[in-house]
Amino acid sequence: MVLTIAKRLAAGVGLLFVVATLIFIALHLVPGDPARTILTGTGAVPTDAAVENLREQLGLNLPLGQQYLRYLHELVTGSLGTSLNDNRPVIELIGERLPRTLQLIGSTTVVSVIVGVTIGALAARRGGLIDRIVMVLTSFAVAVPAYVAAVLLVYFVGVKLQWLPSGGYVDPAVDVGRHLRALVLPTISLSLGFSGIVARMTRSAVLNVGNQDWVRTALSVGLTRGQVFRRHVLRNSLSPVVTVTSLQMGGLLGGTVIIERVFSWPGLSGLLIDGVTSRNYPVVQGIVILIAALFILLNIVVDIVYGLLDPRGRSK
Amino acid sequence: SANTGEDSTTVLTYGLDSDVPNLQTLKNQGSASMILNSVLHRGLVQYDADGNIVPALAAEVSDVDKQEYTFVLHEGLTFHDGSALTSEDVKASLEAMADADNVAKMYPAAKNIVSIDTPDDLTTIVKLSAPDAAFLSYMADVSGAILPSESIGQEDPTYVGAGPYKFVSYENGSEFVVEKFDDYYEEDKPSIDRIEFKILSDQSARDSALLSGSVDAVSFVGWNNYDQVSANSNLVLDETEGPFMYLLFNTTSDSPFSNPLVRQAVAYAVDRQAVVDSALAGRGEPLSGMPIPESSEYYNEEQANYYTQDLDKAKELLAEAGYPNGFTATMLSSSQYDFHQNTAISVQADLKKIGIELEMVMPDWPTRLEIGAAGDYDIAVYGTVGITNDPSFLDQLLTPAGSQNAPFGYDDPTVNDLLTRGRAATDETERKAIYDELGAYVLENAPIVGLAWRSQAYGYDKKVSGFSNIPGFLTFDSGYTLADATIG
Amino acid sequence: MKQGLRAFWREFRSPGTAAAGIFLALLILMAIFAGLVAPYDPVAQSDVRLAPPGSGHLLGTDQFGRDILSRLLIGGRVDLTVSFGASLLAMCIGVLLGLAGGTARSFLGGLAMRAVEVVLAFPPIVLALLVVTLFGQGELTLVVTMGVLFAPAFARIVYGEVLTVRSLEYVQASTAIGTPRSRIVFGVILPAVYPPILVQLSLTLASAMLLSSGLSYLGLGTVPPTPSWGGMIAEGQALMMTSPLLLLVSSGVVVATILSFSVLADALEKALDPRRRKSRVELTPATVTPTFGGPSEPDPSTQGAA
Amino acid sequence: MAPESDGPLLRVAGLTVGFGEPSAPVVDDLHFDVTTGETVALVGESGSGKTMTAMSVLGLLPPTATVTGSVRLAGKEVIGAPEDQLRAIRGRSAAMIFQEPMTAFNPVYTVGRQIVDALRARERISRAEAMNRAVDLLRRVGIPEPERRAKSYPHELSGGQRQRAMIALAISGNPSLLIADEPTTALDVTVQAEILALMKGLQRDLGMAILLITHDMGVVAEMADRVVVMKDGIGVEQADVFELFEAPRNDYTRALLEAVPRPGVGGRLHRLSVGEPARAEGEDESPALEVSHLSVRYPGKFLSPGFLAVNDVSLTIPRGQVLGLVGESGSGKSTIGKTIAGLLRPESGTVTVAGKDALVSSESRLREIRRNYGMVFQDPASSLNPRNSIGQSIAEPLLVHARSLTASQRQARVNELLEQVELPVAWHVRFPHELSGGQRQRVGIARALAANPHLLIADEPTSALDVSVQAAVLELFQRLQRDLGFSCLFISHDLAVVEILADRVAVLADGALVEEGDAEQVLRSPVTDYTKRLIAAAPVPDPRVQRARAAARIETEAAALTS
Ligand SMILES: Nc1ncnc2c1ncn2[C@@H]1O[C@H](COP(=O)(O)OP(=O)(O)OP(=O)(O)O)[C@@H](O)[C@H]1O
Ligand SMILES: Nc1ncnc2c1ncn2[C@@H]1O[C@H](COP(=O)(O)OP(=O)(O)OP(=O)(O)O)[C@@H](O)[C@H]1O
Ligand SMILES: [Mg+2]
Ligand SMILES: [Mg+2]
Repeated sequence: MVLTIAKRLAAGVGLLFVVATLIFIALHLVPGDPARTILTGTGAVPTDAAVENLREQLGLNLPLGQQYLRYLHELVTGSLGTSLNDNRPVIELIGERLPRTLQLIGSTTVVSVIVGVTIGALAARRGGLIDRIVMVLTSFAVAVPAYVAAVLLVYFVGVKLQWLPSGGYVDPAVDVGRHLRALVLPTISLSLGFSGIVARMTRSAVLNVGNQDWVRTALSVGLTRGQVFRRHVLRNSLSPVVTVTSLQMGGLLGGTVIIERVFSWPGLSGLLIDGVTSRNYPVVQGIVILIAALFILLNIVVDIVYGLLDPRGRSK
Repeated sequence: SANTGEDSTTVLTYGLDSDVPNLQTLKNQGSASMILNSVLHRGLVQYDADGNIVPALAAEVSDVDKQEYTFVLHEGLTFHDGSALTSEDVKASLEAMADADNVAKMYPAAKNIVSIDTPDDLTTIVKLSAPDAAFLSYMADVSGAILPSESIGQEDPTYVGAGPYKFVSYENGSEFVVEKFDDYYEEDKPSIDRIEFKILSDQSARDSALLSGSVDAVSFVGWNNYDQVSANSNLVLDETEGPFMYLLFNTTSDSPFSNPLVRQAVAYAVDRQAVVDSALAGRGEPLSGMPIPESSEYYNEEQANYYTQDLDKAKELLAEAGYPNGFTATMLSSSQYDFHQNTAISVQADLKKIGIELEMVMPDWPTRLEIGAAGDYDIAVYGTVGITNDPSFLDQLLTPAGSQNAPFGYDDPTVNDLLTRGRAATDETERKAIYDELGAYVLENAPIVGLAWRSQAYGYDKKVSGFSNIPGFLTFDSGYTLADATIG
Repeated sequence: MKQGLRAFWREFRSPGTAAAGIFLALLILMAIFAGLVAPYDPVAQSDVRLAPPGSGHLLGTDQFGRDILSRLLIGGRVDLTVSFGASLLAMCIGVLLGLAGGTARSFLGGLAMRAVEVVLAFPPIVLALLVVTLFGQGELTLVVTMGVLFAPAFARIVYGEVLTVRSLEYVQASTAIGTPRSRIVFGVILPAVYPPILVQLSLTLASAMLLSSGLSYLGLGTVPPTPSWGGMIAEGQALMMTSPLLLLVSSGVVVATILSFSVLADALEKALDPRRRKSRVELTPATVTPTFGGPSEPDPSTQGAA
Repeated sequence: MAPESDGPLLRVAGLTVGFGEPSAPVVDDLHFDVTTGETVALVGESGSGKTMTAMSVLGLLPPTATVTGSVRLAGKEVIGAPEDQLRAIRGRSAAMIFQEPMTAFNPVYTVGRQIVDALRARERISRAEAMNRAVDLLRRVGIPEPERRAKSYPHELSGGQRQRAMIALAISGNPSLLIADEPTTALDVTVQAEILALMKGLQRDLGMAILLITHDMGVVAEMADRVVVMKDGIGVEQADVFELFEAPRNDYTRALLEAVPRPGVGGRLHRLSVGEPARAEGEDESPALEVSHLSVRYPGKFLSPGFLAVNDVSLTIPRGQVLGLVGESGSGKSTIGKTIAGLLRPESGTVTVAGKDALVSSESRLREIRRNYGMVFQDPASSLNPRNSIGQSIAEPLLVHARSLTASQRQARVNELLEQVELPVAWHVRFPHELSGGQRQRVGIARALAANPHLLIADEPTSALDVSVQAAVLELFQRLQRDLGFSCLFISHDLAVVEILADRVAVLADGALVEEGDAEQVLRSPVTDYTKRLIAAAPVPDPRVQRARAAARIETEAAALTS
């Protein structure tokens, strides 16, 4: 086990190198010149000379190989380079944003898993009308764009009812209460699709294990159907649920941009997308490597969880 | 919301339309940076609420033939950090603007500076290579700010200036806070103690924040929310038409649009009202001629309404140009901004009617910029705003100096000559005549085709007074009026 | 399999499944014959902007004065093809990788799963940009991009399930028979992981429909003004507060499509599992025809007729 | 838990169970009683409805089943009873030992945990206390090292160990009625004897009634007070055990008793004189199977060395011969079988099948080798693909090794095999879950024989079969052996069966070979104590003899304890 994890971590380091190289190549293949984008911004008119000048300043006119080596060096030393448009160390930018994103992911995951597993399990167990309602609701949840849900929430809960702040991030160090209140709507918006997915997966998995012989055994010793359901059926259905949960969590690392925008939540995704749209190579590279690293860790954890969930699957 | 705390400090919360991660006062970094610069900094001159140029840090401004400008500073000026603001700082700031490598927004004006003399701590004498009637209008822009000489050239922003507010804190992506600068040169100003700029880059989030009262004012209410804001009895919608949308052509010889007749045909073919209605949600006006705002002294009614949609005429012109059956061309726009994309779609439908089939290229913004700079298009949609209300801004649209803003490969000696002469002319009527001539030539030659004026509106709470939208091109300089704003 | 299909048809007796099937069939027919059915040219603009439903425009018009119904009909053609294409492609790639990850010799399997991690780590937007750059705009590019983007999810799901299934005794039984590995993988292990794959397929379909509008932001996929559902949703979003109709109609179609597909996938899933075929099994007691009490006379050793 | 009314503890009256619409019921108008403290044996042909009858008592029939009639447990009607009432019955008033222990345990929990759960569902006791009780129960059912096994997952136990864990689970609630569905099929005779003694002990101490389903007439003879005989869902005879064995009234019962093989006596079945088995020309004379110095270790949890299940075992099966592998439950028999089939990697040792190394990793070489053998798994339920019809399962080897066959030829072969194992040909479309335990086992046999293997590895292939079907299957084996000359590693705990079939016998204990030799010699005049005990424990199908032997056994054990 320990050996497996060590192997995976070692592989992870190699993988990071691959990801780093690929993202470097990708960014440099994609058109769009960071210097021009920085200078033009939303409407300035830089001369070509100025663009050239900035390129030189940013080291963008060095041969690609040299840029790559410099990049690798920054990577190994852990600094991840400096942002092209504000000269701040990328690691610092990420350090600022990551906790907020993680928090959003955390609250969303907790809510989605609880809600998703509950309604998915309910649908599978009860069947009939409840099942149909859940199917419809989850179809909505996964098919309605997050943006629409978010804007509607802001409008009705934030603007009309004024129950909760319509956006903005409040540092928990400043005011925990307001911080938590600000967390509610973004969490709900992100949880819609997420919990829909979890619900669907749970429903299917439960239906799939629900008719095994051991269910009968568990019933025969006097457990209630509820107990059998919770302790046995549900537990045996968890593996695909864990998988989709991990995938969603990973996806949220760089995928909350819309929600961050709508709720003015300064997280990692916004930084990533701004980085992409301004071709801020170091920022994008830094974030992608970070996401890769987190994904790799997450997958290792999930693979361990698979083993815990089902002893038969443990690698031989 | 504006709270008068126990210690009776007044706070204005302001919804800013985007983050400015690296505020560089000299540069054009978009409208959000202009708002921030306008509270942190001051130049020698500035705009007032009506768009007039008024002295600012300079107590007196005088000129000799629009070629030699003398500025005399108020006495005892200091920067936020307490250091004295002297003519040396003025000199350093102007020199920085004149340095091409800095890509200063003021460069088009500052590049003509030949000498800067500072006979004493208060006086600065600027000599230009040629008379420039527009010089002060450039200097009045927020990026004409006077900066502490030691901060110039530094990579990280210090935010130290001589404006009405000084920097308190900035959190990337979230919030930018300033507070009243006690030693601001204007007595009793500003009135509001503290401004908290919330970064709300999503249009609907910003509108919601205004509507729900979680901010007191916002830059740029969404077009679709004008009605809601004006219907709200607590809110003011302060609107002006500033930026405009237009078409650029590739005028190099391998594009059919190198022929002025074809360009004219386009100018006759487009339905400008349709652009306003479909791309700007009706919030704007057709731009049927020269892009000179009505508030400008150089506005020429006839030239402003030069083109009307006339498909027959357009077809005739095309035939005359040798394309009786039309042709196929590429249209460059960007899907990153709705109104760019929708303008293109609207134009595409119009041109189809005269036989020009446009193949759409709508990448994201940086790609759009790169394609534009490389001239890999036949016709492109663009939007911009005049850097000043003075028509000299047209060089950004009509000469290669304009790069992005100008038609690819367009370098017309007649236009260049008229622009130089217009800039140099010191006599108002003479200038007007030159710009009229330019207008007539440009409309006929059609290197660019105007489409629509875009409405920009600030929205704010009724209890905020003194803050207002400076009309026309100067709308983005409106932050100047925050120094006059009161709340309560 | 044949029995599975027959059972699948049997599922159609349930009204929900039948309705879903009919809806999807209609949708496909409409998409094929959209050109004939559509009342207007889907890109023709007019001055009747944002018209409410009725009078000439059954579902109203958008801000260009284009007929929404016609755009929906024609747009469905592209959207359905693209999202189904992308989802199926993703499923094929992902399932293969996941099976490889779970069953191939450790090195190859590891390689497959590590490849999955690389793709997962890549932000969709960068990948999409890259693909546009390399292959240009267009539907095929979009299908390929989304196929690659969605494949890892399938791979991880399949992998997670295979870990369990591969050690089941009936899989070992097949091994002992000498059934070729490929046959075990595709004929024994794969069917056992159908249920989560089918669920994931319907979820992916939803994501594909939404993402295609998100990616049009990069100029990827259907180029406006050509209609697509995703594009219409994006357009509708901008107008949602003032004229919600466009958004309602376009999202409505997507929701209905996803729902129908989910219902069908569910029916298929049920049909493919012999244990679930006859009834909704799961934790429900056996059918009882109560004849309480029975004969009450003391029992001699009476048996039923011998 | 005394019955509330004066009636019998269990009264089954007019019970009818059916599946699907028109088909004949699988239990047809069945009547019988079980009174407190009594043991009733339910015997009958495989597939005659014994398990379904048992399931009805607990209200656990498959949801596709329809039931009518009445089952009264302690005076309360079970059929149609509401769920919470059923729950109150289950585990307490009546508990059940399920026929197939592999699929009866939740694979993701340790067996200890599952027993703990059952205990805690009925009593409010702490987890730790429940675990102590669970370990105690496992010890009582004779599982060695119960502390360790409690922490094992079901798949980490041998077939017999799982079955005993199942028994522990069932008796954990001290039920008034214990329904034991083939409780000792996977147990060697010594352990079986212990289990039977345990059940009797419980019966004595708690007044427990037992409904015993078994096909082992020896067990019936030892345990039952009364016997109910079923055939095709119908109760054909019901009688006192002595009466039944002495004077069976029903034709079927008579046939059943006649078919019982008796160790050393030989039942109706006897060794066919095989003669020289047919042998293909030109093949070299290497033995069909050669295992030398085989050791197999199951990996342990983190850093622990694991469990050495097979220790330096060497076996040889000459062509055309049958080697009977017998030995205590958990001694490593199945492990050897699986290792030969290439499903487990040995720690050391070699396996050669027909002269070819069977532990190669090349897939094509492996397939070549596997063409030569078939395998019957110990647990039929889990070794059949639930998604395949049994026809498909049986056809699988044909698809692999007889690719030239057309679909209809394949179907014909499947039909032939179904007939040979006495299953209706029309059932090839059925799925495993629609069969009885013995029927599933026969599907496993049919599959193993499908491609005419030269070597058969049969792991308890007849454990779930009633004697008549078992006889048919054994005959089939012998016929095939004569016709095809195939060799067989026959793993079984049923010494009578081994004696019929095996040329040689190997005895395994704790993973090591303790004795090997000619079948006659090993079974008639065993050398080691272990083998002697094994043989002594084999039950005989005669109530009087068997009871006397059981009593003697208890005495010697008591004596051993006191000394
Ligand atoms: N789910 C089902 N659907 C249809 N038929 C079934 C189902 N379960 C069992 N049967 C059939 O019911 C009959 C009785 O099965 P049961 O399991 O009671 O037999 P049994 O007497 O216990 O046999 P064995 O000794 O082989 O275990 C069998 O013929 C079997 O094929
Ligand atoms: N996967 C496993 N992990 C750890 N131990 C195991 C595993 N499988 C079997 N064992 C142990 O190995 C030993 C031998 O098991 P095996 O199944 O070979 O026994 P067996 O002789 O077939 O017994 P039975 O007659 O009860 O089936 C048992 O003690 C069992 O607990
Ligand atoms: Mg049975
Ligand atoms: Mg075994």
